[in-house]
Amino acid sequence: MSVSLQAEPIDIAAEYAALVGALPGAAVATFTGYVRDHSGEGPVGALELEHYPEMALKVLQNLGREAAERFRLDNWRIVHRFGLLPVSETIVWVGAVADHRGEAISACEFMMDTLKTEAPFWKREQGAEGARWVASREQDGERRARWEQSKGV
Amino acid sequence: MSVSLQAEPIDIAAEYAALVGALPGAAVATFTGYVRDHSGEGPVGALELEHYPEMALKVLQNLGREAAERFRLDNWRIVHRFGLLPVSETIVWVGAVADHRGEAISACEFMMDTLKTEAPFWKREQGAEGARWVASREQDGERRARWEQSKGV
Amino acid sequence: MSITIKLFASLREALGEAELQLEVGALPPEEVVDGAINVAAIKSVLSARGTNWSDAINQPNLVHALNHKVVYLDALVRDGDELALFPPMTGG
Amino acid sequence: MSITIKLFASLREALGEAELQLEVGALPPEEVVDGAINVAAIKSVLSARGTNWSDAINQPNLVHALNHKVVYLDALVRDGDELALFPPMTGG
Repeated sequence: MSVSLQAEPIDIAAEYAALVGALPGAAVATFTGYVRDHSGEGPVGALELEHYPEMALKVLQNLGREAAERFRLDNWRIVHRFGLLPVSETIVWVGAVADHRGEAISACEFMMDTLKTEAPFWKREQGAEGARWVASREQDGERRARWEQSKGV
Repeated sequence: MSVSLQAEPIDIAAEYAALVGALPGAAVATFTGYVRDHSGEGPVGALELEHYPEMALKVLQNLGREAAERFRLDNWRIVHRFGLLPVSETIVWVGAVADHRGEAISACEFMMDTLKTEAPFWKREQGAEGARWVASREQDGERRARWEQSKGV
Repeated sequence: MSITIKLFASLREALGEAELQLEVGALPPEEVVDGAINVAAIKSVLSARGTNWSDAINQPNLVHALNHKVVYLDALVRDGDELALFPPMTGG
Repeated sequence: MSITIKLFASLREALGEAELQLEVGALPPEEVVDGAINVAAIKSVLSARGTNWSDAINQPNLVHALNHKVVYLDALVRDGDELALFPPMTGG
């Protein structure tokens, strides 16, 4: 039930082991986001991730708590990186432990959809013709809005 | 893009590393199911998992291929155990790699919902008063049916 | 016509057999269409083995898989096929 | 009244500043309610710094966060508060 904001790569095996712990829940879902070598704007060499540290920590802690309550989680974890991230590096990792699979999987999706639109991070892509700020996607707002409509799993 | 039916515990860190490979996709979702120490029928000491090997392999291979097509996956993996599984042991692991998070997460959920109702495995719980076959849950059939109605992510 | 019958889980346990070869040469000719008989006819043959078989084979939610694929009562079974009978799956 | 202003991403880049202390003692008294002024009034003060500020601060999708929480233009800001301005988030 914790958040990490870090410059270092995410050690997914260690994060998974810590999430599940000694007494695993019945259902564990995880999601990892990586830096792609392309975007809608063209090829990408690396991402720079700027963030607002104090606010990011609060937003993600509240998000984890909300997910835990909504999906009755036994445990959750959110790890988000900042700084310069070359292609194929990890950006974000979320994990959720619940009694049933529907709750664990939905919690991961809810955490990712909310994080994308509410956590203060900004991506800048290093492309062939210099760096460009990534524009927010309308689709991300729509995915987030679905969670307002349905409170169920 | 493969299936494993095995008696041995699932090495989740190794499975994850093999799934993602040298060139990761942008989005990776995983799900792990573990043996719980209780069920609706009472305390559980262990599970025995019986399976129909030839059919299980075919059903799960077709399921992975269907998920890959439906959710445009770059990679997928399904691992299911059989035999005697003590409490807190892994039962099943699925992983999906896609360009976007919605597809990766939905693919995991689709694989799990379908596997539960269509792959020939049968659970027997060892409880305080002997062993009992686990009854199929109506809810699992309903979760599976949702995928027939919506073809989207 | 020889068919491999496989039984799993509670069905296997109730009948005390996991696999048997069913010879169905003795079926009335009207049951045989183009050298095949349907799943319902095979279930009738199995049910005739006794009350425990009849009870187990005719339970309402029984699943039939022909050569590793789920089928219904009207599916046609041919010489050499494998027909599996089992309760609803509970994996995952 | 002293307020910490933080700027992020394209806004920070366009204005060449990441953080500043804004003294708003010179505001007309009708803007001040119970020792607080709203976010819209602070944006007016910042816009008066020049065309580049006016353009950046009044872009349509700007997000305002008061003490680490997203707020709208009518939110009340008090002495010592931290107001951050930034474009829509693109993390994850």
